Amino acid sequence: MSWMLIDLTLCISLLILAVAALYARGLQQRVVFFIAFGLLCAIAWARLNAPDLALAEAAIGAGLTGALLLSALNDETDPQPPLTQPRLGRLLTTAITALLTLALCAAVVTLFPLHEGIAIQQLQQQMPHAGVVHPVTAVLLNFRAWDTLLELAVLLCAALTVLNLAPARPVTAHDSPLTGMLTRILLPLLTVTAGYLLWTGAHAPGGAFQAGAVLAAATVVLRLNNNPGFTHLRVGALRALLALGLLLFLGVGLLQTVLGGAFLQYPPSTAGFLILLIEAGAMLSIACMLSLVYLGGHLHPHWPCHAPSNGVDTWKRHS
Amino acid sequence: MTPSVLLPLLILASSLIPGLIIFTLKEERQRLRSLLNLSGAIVKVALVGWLIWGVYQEQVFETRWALAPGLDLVLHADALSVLFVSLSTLLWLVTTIYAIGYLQHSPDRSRFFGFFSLCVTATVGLAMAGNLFTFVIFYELLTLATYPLVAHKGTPEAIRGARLYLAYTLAGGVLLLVGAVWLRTLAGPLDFSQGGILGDIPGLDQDSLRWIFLLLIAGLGVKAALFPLHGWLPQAMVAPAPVSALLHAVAVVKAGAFGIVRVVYDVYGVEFAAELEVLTPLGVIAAFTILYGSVKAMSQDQLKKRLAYSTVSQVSYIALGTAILGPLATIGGVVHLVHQGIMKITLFFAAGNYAETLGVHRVSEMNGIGRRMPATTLAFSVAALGMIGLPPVAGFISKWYLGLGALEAGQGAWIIPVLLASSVLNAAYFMPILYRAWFLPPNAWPCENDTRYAGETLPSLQWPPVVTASLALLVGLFAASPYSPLEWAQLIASREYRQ
Amino acid sequence: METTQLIYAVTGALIIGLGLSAALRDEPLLARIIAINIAGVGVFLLFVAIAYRGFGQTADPIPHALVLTGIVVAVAASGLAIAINRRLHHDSPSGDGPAEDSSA
Amino acid sequence: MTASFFIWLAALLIGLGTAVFALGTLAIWRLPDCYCRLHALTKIDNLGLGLLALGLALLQPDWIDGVKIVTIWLLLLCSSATTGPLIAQRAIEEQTR
Amino acid sequence: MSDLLIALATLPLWASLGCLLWPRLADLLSPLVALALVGCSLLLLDAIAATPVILHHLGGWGGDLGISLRADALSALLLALGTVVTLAATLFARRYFTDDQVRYRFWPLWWLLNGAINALLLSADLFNLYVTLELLGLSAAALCTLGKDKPQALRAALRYLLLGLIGSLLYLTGVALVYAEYGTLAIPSLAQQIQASPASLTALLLLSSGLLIKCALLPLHIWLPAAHSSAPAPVSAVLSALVVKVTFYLLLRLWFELFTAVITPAFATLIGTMGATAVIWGSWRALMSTRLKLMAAYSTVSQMGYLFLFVPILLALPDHDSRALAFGALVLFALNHGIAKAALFLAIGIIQQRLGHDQVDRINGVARQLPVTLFAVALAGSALVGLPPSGAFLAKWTLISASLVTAQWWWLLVAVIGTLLAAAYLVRVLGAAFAPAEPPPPTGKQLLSGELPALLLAAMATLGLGLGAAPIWSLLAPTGLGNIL
Repeated sequence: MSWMLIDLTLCISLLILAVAALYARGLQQRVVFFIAFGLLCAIAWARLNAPDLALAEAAIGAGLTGALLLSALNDETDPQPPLTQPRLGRLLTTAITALLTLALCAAVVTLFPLHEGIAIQQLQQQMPHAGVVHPVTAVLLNFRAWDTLLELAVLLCAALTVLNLAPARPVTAHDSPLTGMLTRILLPLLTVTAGYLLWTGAHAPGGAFQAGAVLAAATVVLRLNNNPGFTHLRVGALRALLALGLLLFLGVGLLQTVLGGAFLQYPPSTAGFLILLIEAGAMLSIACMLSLVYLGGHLHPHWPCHAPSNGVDTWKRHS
Repeated sequence: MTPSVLLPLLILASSLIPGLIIFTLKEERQRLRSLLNLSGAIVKVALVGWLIWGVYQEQVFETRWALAPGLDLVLHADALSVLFVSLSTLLWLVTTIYAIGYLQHSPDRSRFFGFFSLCVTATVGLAMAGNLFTFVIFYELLTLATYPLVAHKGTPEAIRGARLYLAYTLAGGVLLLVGAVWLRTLAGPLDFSQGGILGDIPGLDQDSLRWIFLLLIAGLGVKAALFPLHGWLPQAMVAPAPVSALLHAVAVVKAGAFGIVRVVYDVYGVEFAAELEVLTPLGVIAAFTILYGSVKAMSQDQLKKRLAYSTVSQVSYIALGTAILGPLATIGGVVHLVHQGIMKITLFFAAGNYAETLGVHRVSEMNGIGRRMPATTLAFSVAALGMIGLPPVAGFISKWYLGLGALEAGQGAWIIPVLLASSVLNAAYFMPILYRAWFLPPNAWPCENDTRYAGETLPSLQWPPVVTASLALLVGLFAASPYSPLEWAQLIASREYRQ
Repeated sequence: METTQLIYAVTGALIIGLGLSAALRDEPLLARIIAINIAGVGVFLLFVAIAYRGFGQTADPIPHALVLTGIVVAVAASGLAIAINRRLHHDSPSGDGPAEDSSA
Repeated sequence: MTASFFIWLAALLIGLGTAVFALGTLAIWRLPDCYCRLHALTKIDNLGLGLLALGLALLQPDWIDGVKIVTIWLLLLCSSATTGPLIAQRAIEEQTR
Repeated sequence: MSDLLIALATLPLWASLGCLLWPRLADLLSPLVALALVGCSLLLLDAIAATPVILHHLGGWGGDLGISLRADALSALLLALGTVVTLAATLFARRYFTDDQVRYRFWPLWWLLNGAINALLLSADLFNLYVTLELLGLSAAALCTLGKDKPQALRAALRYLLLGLIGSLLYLTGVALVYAEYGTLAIPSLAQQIQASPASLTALLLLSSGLLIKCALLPLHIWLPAAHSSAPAPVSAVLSALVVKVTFYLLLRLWFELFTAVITPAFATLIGTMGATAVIWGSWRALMSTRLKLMAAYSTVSQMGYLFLFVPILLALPDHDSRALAFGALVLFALNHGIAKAALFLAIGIIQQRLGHDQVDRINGVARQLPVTLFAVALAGSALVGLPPSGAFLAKWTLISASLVTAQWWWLLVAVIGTLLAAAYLVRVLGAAFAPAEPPPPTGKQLLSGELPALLLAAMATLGLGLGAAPIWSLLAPTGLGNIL
């Protein structure tokens, strides 16, 4: 019975925060409410026995997206001028969405109690051959590896576009001794936790995405005292880093088909090792892509070619 | 691939391939272009000759190509199609010679002759279509191929005329399409067969058949320039002379008339159509168009506009012929298809000569043109007399048979007066031209082109009208000879009616 | 066990409704991105509520993997939208337009 | 006896922690301007969290989890130590402008 | 056999990585990869002729646990369309982007988009389709941002991205409901299990509305004209020809394979009416638009409307083989529109590059400067309007006969009006092109080899599909689509 109370408070506060994040007056308030909503949501995942998701939500959902939104606050965002829907249009859309939500709630209510799906039964039978102990990582990198591969492609697409759109904006410098101290403490801790998360992914909640997100958080911290972190590489190295995750995934997948067997089918003996290899590559690529998405591409104005020999990179000009 | 399957394709290819090659030719390659054109025309005439001989020997020529399950592209040569193919092939040869001379100095000739050959391919394909589906395909292709020809000059009126033409013909094409599809869903594959197919299919709902007949005739009527749908024809006279000669005398207008003949005889069957009482309204509209066309022609000062309205009225003779139940009227209608083509093309050639050499566009400027250009005006007069229906020239025969057919079908009461009235009206708008050309003293020509020609104008412009005029005379005199159009029409009529 | 799933699933559904209705409104880009992210979280809440198998037991891992993929895709899309918006406002109001950018 | 003693101690500490937190939120709500609220934000919340962390650490079955919870508290100390002055610095800049 | 599926799904991703790592090599690599893809899809087509459905379980996990790649007649035909159009657009893009830096930025995103299209056509898993849809939406929006005049292109890309995200979220909610109720995500096994229940109906509504947003059916089409007209020519060619059509392919899978028990005639008629309004309204706006690209974009909106016209007819057709005929006509119409629209956009790209603008009433005289391109526009236009030599004529013939057989004659009326309006805006362009030439424009240069892809595509749409359309029906006959055929 006590759990009911906690669940109700959690859900109601989630709803209140959602409404606040959507309808607060100023944009800044909305962003802050959104970050709070993200963190509360991480607690909700923890409550629903989804530790992986709690990690990911806290690191990516609330953390990185929140940082992204905060950094985007100072771009003046004019409302979409051309799309001012007439009153009737807006009324119609809200009516339709309300209708859809009602239908959704009615459908959801009729769903429970759920009966055991075929997919889960097959999963329990196949788990011993998965090469990793932790079921979520097994699903992510073995049973549904094709999803994760395409998801890396989505991330790559976003990162490439951010680089393509790089305006030559000067880097704003606002470092102070305090942030220096914070980075000196946090940086080693973040890298160690990232490595730990990558390693435990095989038998406990963790994995490439959460580790990548923690490394991206390291870049955010570095960005605080004006150091672009490891994204400031030569363009060639940056290209390699971006492509690493996807390249490894495709390479390992193709290797298996060459040796017989289906695409992305790991031989049981070396499955664990291969998954770890892919996860390591994926972690580096994800960290680089997520930090690029946060930083924006202005560090490489001449992407994808090398900076012209005469032009000095914008970063050096400012330090 | 036995010859019977290959021949129709060869006939089509003989104008398609030269056309496609001409498209790619540069503007200056004048000699190669004329060579290609002429060789294509001559090869086609030879092939059609072989076809005529074959069909006369009851040989079957048919190529079938399955486009989709249940929809086949069929090219089938029967008596009726051979008649129309031979007409258009012969006149295409003559018009090509004329066009080469006429367009010597104008730009974009490659584009012109390319579309010119495509248009003839479409006409020949339409003539040899074996079922309504193929007919609709080539009907629309004809529209596509003729639009650039009408808009060839690029002047604002040319483009407006072409746009009006396209609006009319595309609307007509869509009506024909809907009618054909509706008929296809009701009666299954519609391969043309002598004596019609709908007659012997039981349990067809009469009303929808009437609606379909209306749709089909409306679709075809646009190109056959029946009364309410003829608006585009006078406007399309902005096209250069060879275009208005071949297209509006032979290809486009006859396609519509030929379509009406096909639908009435080979789809519905003329007895079944009479049963449905759809023929009499068709006859009434045709008769009204005949009179309306002649009346409007009288008031036109522009020579080509007058000839255009005369075409509107003349083509309806064919529709009138099909609307009268009886072999004689059929013969009259079908043979008029050929005669009118030959006579009208002569008139347009003559009009083209006048415009090209002397810059004469209006009837009022034609005083004493007979003295200046005797050969062309002589040809013009022969054709004009033929149109009026005087005996030696071909026109008389078709009117004669139409009259006989009307009497035989017992509807002579209202058709004979129409025929007589139209002859009188024809005289009313042709005689003043002849009188003005031969008997009035010439005044200054609008723009006398340089007079260095040996004869009255370019040889390639002068001879075609004379040839076609003499052809009209020959056809008129030797109507009874074995291979004459009249003989051929009697063969067609005998097969269409079930004795 | 059903009641917990039910509570979270219905909350998820409500959050989706809230997020989508706000996303369709005509507001500055950041507000719409927040709305879309919130609607995304709503969908994930629905997924995880379906995966819940009672307090002690381990939940069904398949929806968890799907939600993980969804979170990463959501952040990629939001980042892209913000980058486009930043470039849009870097170009048009300032009007000077970066010299190095060459037109396609 | 010692087990129940630890449970009681943990319960006491957690009770105290939540009370301090409640006090802190009340302070943030009632205090007039930004600088006073900073005190509530940094000092009181850290205290509350410290008590809570200690209480929970006692409850953990094996000691390593207790150490992890305490390190969480230490990390939070660092971050609130930096955020407090930064917010103050920004507030001063805002007022002077 | 299943190696073909792997090759088709992963080759574009390899190409994208190759173009990312070695930009200078990209210009050579891309045409080769495009050619290889066309080869694979043709091989797949004749493999499908032998075995109706080819299945490949990824990672060896069969059935409901893992994801499987599946190719049947419908997806094989659309793959063929996709690879052919991509080959033409790739050859065109090599000459269209004159500035190296923009081209190097273009290639990786281009191959990601193509990879998304192939992955979506081959995937047989509901959630995997969500990920491919996202990749499709993001890479398409990313390519839009490369458009020439920046502010307009960026604003269009942004609106396209946002509406795409909303669509994907609706789709994902639908996936959640389906998973909750049936416990699996694999399409083949779902096809047997789904029956009519409130949750399935809501799932259908959500999935369909999400996809309809991405498919730009009438009330939800606001993003399409801006996006397709401001994107660079090869991108808008692929956007109009493939991206919108692939989303429609998904809708077909949903309506006619998964949710056959749930679909009601009322729902189908609603879709039909939305399609009908799209046909009329789209052609009307195309007639009114002043820019060639905007006209082509609105014509896409209207032509997609035609595809939705087929839905109520397909549902109402009584017997098996008339339904197979109508379904073949639907696929033929999609293929014909894809190829013809791509040819049109490529040709417009050339005209825009040559004249510096694409105002419809100021392109007179283009007939003399770019004869090949204008011929391609005329051919592609006649294929879009559905005039005889083209495949669309056969499709419209079957559509009209099917609407008569099912006594729903009003769809016939819409098709006729749509054809006439389409003919009107085609004539408007051709008429302007025939007018006498103004003095030759200063900008632009002759790029004959750039004109070839457009002309070949246009010829394929008219003659190729017009005369050679019979194999489509023979391919589709055995499987048709799910259990309705």
